[in-house]
Amino acid sequence: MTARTDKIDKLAQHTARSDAGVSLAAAAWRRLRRNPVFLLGAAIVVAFVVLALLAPLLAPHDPAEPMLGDQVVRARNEIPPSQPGHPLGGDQVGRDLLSRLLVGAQQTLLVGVLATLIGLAGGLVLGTLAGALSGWVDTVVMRVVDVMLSIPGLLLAVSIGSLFAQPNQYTVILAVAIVQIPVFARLLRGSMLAQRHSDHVLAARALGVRERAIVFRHMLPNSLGPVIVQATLVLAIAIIEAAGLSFLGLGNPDDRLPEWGQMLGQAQNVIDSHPELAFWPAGCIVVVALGFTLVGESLREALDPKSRR
Amino acid sequence: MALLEVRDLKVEFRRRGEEPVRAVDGVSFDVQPGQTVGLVGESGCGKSVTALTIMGLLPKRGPHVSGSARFDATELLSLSDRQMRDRRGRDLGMVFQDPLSSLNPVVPIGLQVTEVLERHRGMSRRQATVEAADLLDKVGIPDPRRRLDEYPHQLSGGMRQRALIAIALACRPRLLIADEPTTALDVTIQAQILALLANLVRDTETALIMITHDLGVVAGLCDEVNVLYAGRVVERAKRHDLFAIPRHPYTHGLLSSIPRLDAPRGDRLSPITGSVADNIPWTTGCAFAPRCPNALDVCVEVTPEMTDDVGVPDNRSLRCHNPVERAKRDGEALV
Amino acid sequence: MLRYTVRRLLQLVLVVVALSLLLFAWLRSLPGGPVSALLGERATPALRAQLTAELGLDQPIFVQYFKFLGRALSGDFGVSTGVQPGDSAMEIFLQRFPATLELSVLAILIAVAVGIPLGYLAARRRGGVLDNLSVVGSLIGVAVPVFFLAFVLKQVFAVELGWFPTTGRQEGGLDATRVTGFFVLDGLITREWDAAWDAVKHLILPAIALSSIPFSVIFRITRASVLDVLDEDFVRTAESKGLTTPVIRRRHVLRNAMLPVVTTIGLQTGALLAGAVLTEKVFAFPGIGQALAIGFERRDYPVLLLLILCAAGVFVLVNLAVDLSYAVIDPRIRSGSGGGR
Amino acid sequence: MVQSRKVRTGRLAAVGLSAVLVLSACAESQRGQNDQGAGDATAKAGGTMTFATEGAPKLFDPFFATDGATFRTSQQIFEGLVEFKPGTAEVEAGLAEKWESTPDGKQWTFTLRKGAKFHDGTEFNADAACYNFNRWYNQKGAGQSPAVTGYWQDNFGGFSDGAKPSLFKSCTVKDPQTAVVELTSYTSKFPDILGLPSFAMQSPTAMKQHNADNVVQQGDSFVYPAYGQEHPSGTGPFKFSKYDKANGTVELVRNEDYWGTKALLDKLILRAIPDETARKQALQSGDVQGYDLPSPADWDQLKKDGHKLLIRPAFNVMYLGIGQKNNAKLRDLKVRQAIAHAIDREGLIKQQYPEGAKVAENLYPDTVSGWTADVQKYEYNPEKAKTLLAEAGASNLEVTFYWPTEVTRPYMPNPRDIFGFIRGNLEAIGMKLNVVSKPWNGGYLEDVDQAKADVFLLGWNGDYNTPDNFIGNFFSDPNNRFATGSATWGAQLSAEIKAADAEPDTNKRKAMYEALNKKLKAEYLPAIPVAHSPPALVTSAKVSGLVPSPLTDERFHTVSLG
Repeated sequence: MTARTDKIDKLAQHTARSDAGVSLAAAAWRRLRRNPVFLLGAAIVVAFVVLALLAPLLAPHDPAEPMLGDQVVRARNEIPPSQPGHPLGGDQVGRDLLSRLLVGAQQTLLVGVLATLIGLAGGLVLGTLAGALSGWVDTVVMRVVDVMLSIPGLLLAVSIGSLFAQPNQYTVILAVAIVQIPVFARLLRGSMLAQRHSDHVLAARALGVRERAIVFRHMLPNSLGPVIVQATLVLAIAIIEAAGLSFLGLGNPDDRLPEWGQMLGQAQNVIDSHPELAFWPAGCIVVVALGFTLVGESLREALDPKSRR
Repeated sequence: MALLEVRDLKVEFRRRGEEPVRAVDGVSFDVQPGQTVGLVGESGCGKSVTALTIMGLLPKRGPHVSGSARFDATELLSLSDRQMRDRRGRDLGMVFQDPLSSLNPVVPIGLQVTEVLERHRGMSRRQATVEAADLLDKVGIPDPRRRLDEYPHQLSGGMRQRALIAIALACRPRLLIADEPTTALDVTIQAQILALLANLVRDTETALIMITHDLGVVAGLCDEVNVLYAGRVVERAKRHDLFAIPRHPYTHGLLSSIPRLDAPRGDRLSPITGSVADNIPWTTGCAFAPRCPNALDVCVEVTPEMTDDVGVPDNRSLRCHNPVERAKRDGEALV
Repeated sequence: MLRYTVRRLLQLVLVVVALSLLLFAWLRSLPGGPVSALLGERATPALRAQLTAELGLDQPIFVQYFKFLGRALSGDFGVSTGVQPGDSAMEIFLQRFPATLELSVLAILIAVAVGIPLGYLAARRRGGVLDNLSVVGSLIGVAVPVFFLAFVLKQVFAVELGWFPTTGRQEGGLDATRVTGFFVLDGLITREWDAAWDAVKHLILPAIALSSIPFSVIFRITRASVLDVLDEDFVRTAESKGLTTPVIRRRHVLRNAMLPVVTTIGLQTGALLAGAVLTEKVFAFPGIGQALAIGFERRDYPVLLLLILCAAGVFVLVNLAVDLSYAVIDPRIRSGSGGGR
Repeated sequence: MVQSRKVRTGRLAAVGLSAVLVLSACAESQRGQNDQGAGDATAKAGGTMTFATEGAPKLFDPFFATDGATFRTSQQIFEGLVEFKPGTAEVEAGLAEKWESTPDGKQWTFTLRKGAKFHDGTEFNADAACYNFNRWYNQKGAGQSPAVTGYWQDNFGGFSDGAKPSLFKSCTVKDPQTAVVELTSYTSKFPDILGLPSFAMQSPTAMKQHNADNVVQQGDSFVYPAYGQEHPSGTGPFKFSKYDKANGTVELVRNEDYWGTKALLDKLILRAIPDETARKQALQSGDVQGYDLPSPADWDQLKKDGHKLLIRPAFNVMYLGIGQKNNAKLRDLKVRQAIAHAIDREGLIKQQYPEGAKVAENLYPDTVSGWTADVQKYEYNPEKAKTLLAEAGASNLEVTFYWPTEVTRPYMPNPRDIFGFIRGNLEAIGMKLNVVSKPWNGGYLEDVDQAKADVFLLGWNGDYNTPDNFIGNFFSDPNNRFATGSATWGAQLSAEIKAADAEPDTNKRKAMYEALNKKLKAEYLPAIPVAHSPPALVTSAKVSGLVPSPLTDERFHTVSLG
């Protein structure tokens, strides 16, 4: 096991230990309500999600329609400026920038959520397998996981992303998601092992509860704490890494439904003549990623018994 | 005059948005040079906080301290951080409950002893090492020279506690505070450690404050005993008197909840009912009232004051409206 | 300890072999690759067929893999078709590895030099202004896409202000002597100070961009772990000895707080390669990262395969080094009681 | 300079787009000339120039190369028997002072330049010349791979082993200054092809010494001998000094005993900066004094910043290919014509192409013989397109549309946006597109070459100035990416192209090509020519004497740092 994997395990047991029962969650919630960092993060996240969901209604124009195309002259580097009806002007092919940002929010959320869910699902399956029926299953699964963890995250994502014959939105999501599977898997396994030896599980076993029941009714639920924390953080990571892929030209080539990372990636060759084309999406990414990170971090701290100073 | 005079010591913890908690609520007691004084009570009764306050080891932010703790005529509570540092380890030593976590895992035992010698007795590392060796020897650690280079995890629990004691006594402090020094240890080891402490304080004429919830420990080595409840001293007496004739119902309860081999068959244990959680604040009456077998109406209306127990030879003081009848335990043997 | 090390090295071999098979199979199953790279627009179906046969790309995958393994064992990982057409993948790796190493080391140094002290201070003044500011700052550091940060840095300090060069490792005109392949080092040992300094100047901006994430992480770990240690019993013991703050800080707090930090530093060093792909692209810095970026774009499979394998290898090795260094600072592991997890 | 250009263009604005563009294109090259003049006048010799290129050279032996980076370097080191006139695609004397051929165009006598020396001291003479020809002709093994000797096989065909017919027959030394080359048949390409970088003269001694022909196929690619790696030896104005791979820089130094006007620069450093934006910033911050292929989007700004933008005459074509294989509807001329009418080429060029770009009416630029304005022009007319579709009974036409990602080509500055524009046009006439986008090297070329695409974006950069270099490349083999073979007229088209190429008489040939171009537009229409886009290079203000070449064949010996 590498130090990295070990770290994940520690985190797992750590939070799993603390995560016993409702009273604790309630306590955590009380601490959160008073935590400005959390509140800021939550505010950002909520705003972002609402915006994303309402995007189709809010967007003044069709984000795919180059309605300002006639104002684009690449030869003279002319790109539609801000104008009535188009507060942010147009992009490098004359599509309404504001609309693209709004719809972009939706796509970005989609990328983030899907990637996280896929990673989570994969991780849950592997982790539960390993954590529940230890023994050789555990060994095999964990070897696989270790192999995957032995490549730096983004690098793995990029490798995977570049390996699809025809990149599209979903290959990007998949690339980002796969990277997260081993992380979730280890996390879950770790905290389930911690559970395995915890009193309530031993008690349940002593009472002769069936193994499956123990796993699904006792171990799994109590192991979810760290996983949930991780998920919030992964949302941010996913969004950022998707941007990285686009920057390397491995993003979704179809830009009719924009995604912030993609917009940023495409703006790179006009960045110094028309920085706004890059700064808008970049700014959005930073804020949203920050939002999720703030929430995740403060969640983790709240669930951490040590933090009750 | 007393080596340490604690008067009306109050410690209150305030956390943002929460009810302030009063851990110590007007504790007063004296410690004479060379005397061994016990602070007894259930966990949460404020005994440890009292100790930390005297040592000046309470966290910087949070607690509010009032009252006074005079050590050899200097007011500890008003000393600056630097002045306090100079006293700690030199005049005041402390031994903590959990020997493992109280020793730095990544620093060799030797250094953990010598550093205090270097600090307060201006010794060179070499001198200090020699000194450290026979300190360890004194506290009964075999083959001290080798131990100096070992790390805490390589020592047994008892050894660790001995090492801690060696550290605390390294500069021959005049007052040693032992906070539950034996609770983390096996029974057999406990006895050894207590014996060790007893001898050491006797030989070096160090005053000792023994903090414990275990009356057995008290019986072992304290000259005077303060029984704390909910942050206040409820009874103070010489050891023998306390065990012979416990007056406060709480003390009585504590005593009678100790299992006794010589108890007549069928005689049941009479534990104190309820828990600290049932307290009522001192301000409205007697905090112990809800759990008290002798409770009267007055107990929940008037706060009992600390008064000398009248009409008895021994000078003991008591905080109770309706003490246990002296008759009750007459004739029973001592522990 | 030794047995543990050996076990881990074996594990490394396993990882690399498994990975090589995985990558190889996947890469070969893809369209394009060498043939397109070599022929470009001139390709016609006939030419394609001919070249595919010549390169033996029409043989069954496992045959190809064993051929590859055979060559690989003799250090031949094939020839680049996109990054530096004609050079052997190994050559490219050897050439560029020093560049990335220089860059990563500087980046980590920056991250550590800023992260640890700041983390310690923040912990000491928990909840203070400095604490909150630096915490949020560090979180932003994670939230900003590395390549964007790199871009802004370059635009401001290289293009607008002209304080640093925008691209590359060294001015071509210097014709510096090459000894080790580490330009800074070379400059120093050959006493070509200008060359060394020039190389350093080329490193600074990329290194800063690259260090943004490691810094944030190291800072946060340091802070957290110092906070943990601060309310350990033995710190209280130290206080009860009346030790002076510097001693307590150095001997008792930091020594213990550093344990998790060391791990993190290791992890981050390993992970830098990912960031390097983005940073080196922005600064056209001829290192592993750039090679990877170009390799991905031009589907240079031999180079990709080797570089990703090496990346994984380095990453695992770094982690091993970290675990071992643990033993040095943590006696509990040294004396074997802790073993290696 | 820049100023006067603007005035000129401004004045001519009325004359209509194409005219302006033609003239301003000339204006560009004139400016090139003037600069050169200026350069000579204030011939400030000396100094080092660093020029940023897209990629590092594959090797330094141009015969084994097909990549621009290699040619960029080799063209400074080597010279061919014939050369291209700076700033044009016309041939002029190179190492051969003059040449003549027998009427049947099968035997060519080259009179060679006296006093030219290779960098290794070897005399250049007829022996050397023929040694080169025979070297090319006698490649073996890996040397015969299309990936290694692509240009030879495209232009001369097979090798001495006779496996495939070869255009080359023999080279004989008449006297030290006279070499006679015999061909197996006439081709319009000859002797122009001798101006190709690949066919530059290299030093026999050096090649023997470092066994230049020892190419080995290894793994997925080829390993080249020491000669091509470290010891290139030509007759050119610059000598190879060193290649610092770790830093991606090639260093060339002035050839002091060059037979012609010596280079002004002491040193020329070619530095590989793959990222386009990075190249620009390197120039802006003075790290380099010039770079190749600035993105059209930056041209304006670069000029504003006071840099010299040298626009090359467009010598390429970007087209929309229409595959004949998979989609029966597309074999109907009406449908193809509908597509042609649907595309707003003017609009596209205005929006996405650099200044100087022209709407393409033929499949090659007007500087190439046989070009004619008198072809069927398909003006932008969605309505007409719709009716044509209707007539063809293909109103709801559905096609797979391929476009490449992860690439930019001189004729296709920004594939995504160009594709986006054309998609808009086609969808506007009610076509349904199944869009397939693949990475250029990651499947796009492969699929397109196997005629998997119904409609696709592609183009061609001219190597030399004959029609055959363009349409010959596209269609002479009926089994091509347009799959013209599957069309009724495919065989005929190929035949006509071969015939035109084989016609020795210049005027007849020109006529044949004009006819061919008309038919390609009116009857065959296997591809819709879209644009000729001028690529550019840019240098800092103090650089003078660099002449932009339509073949991206710039020579740096006339360059000086003013």
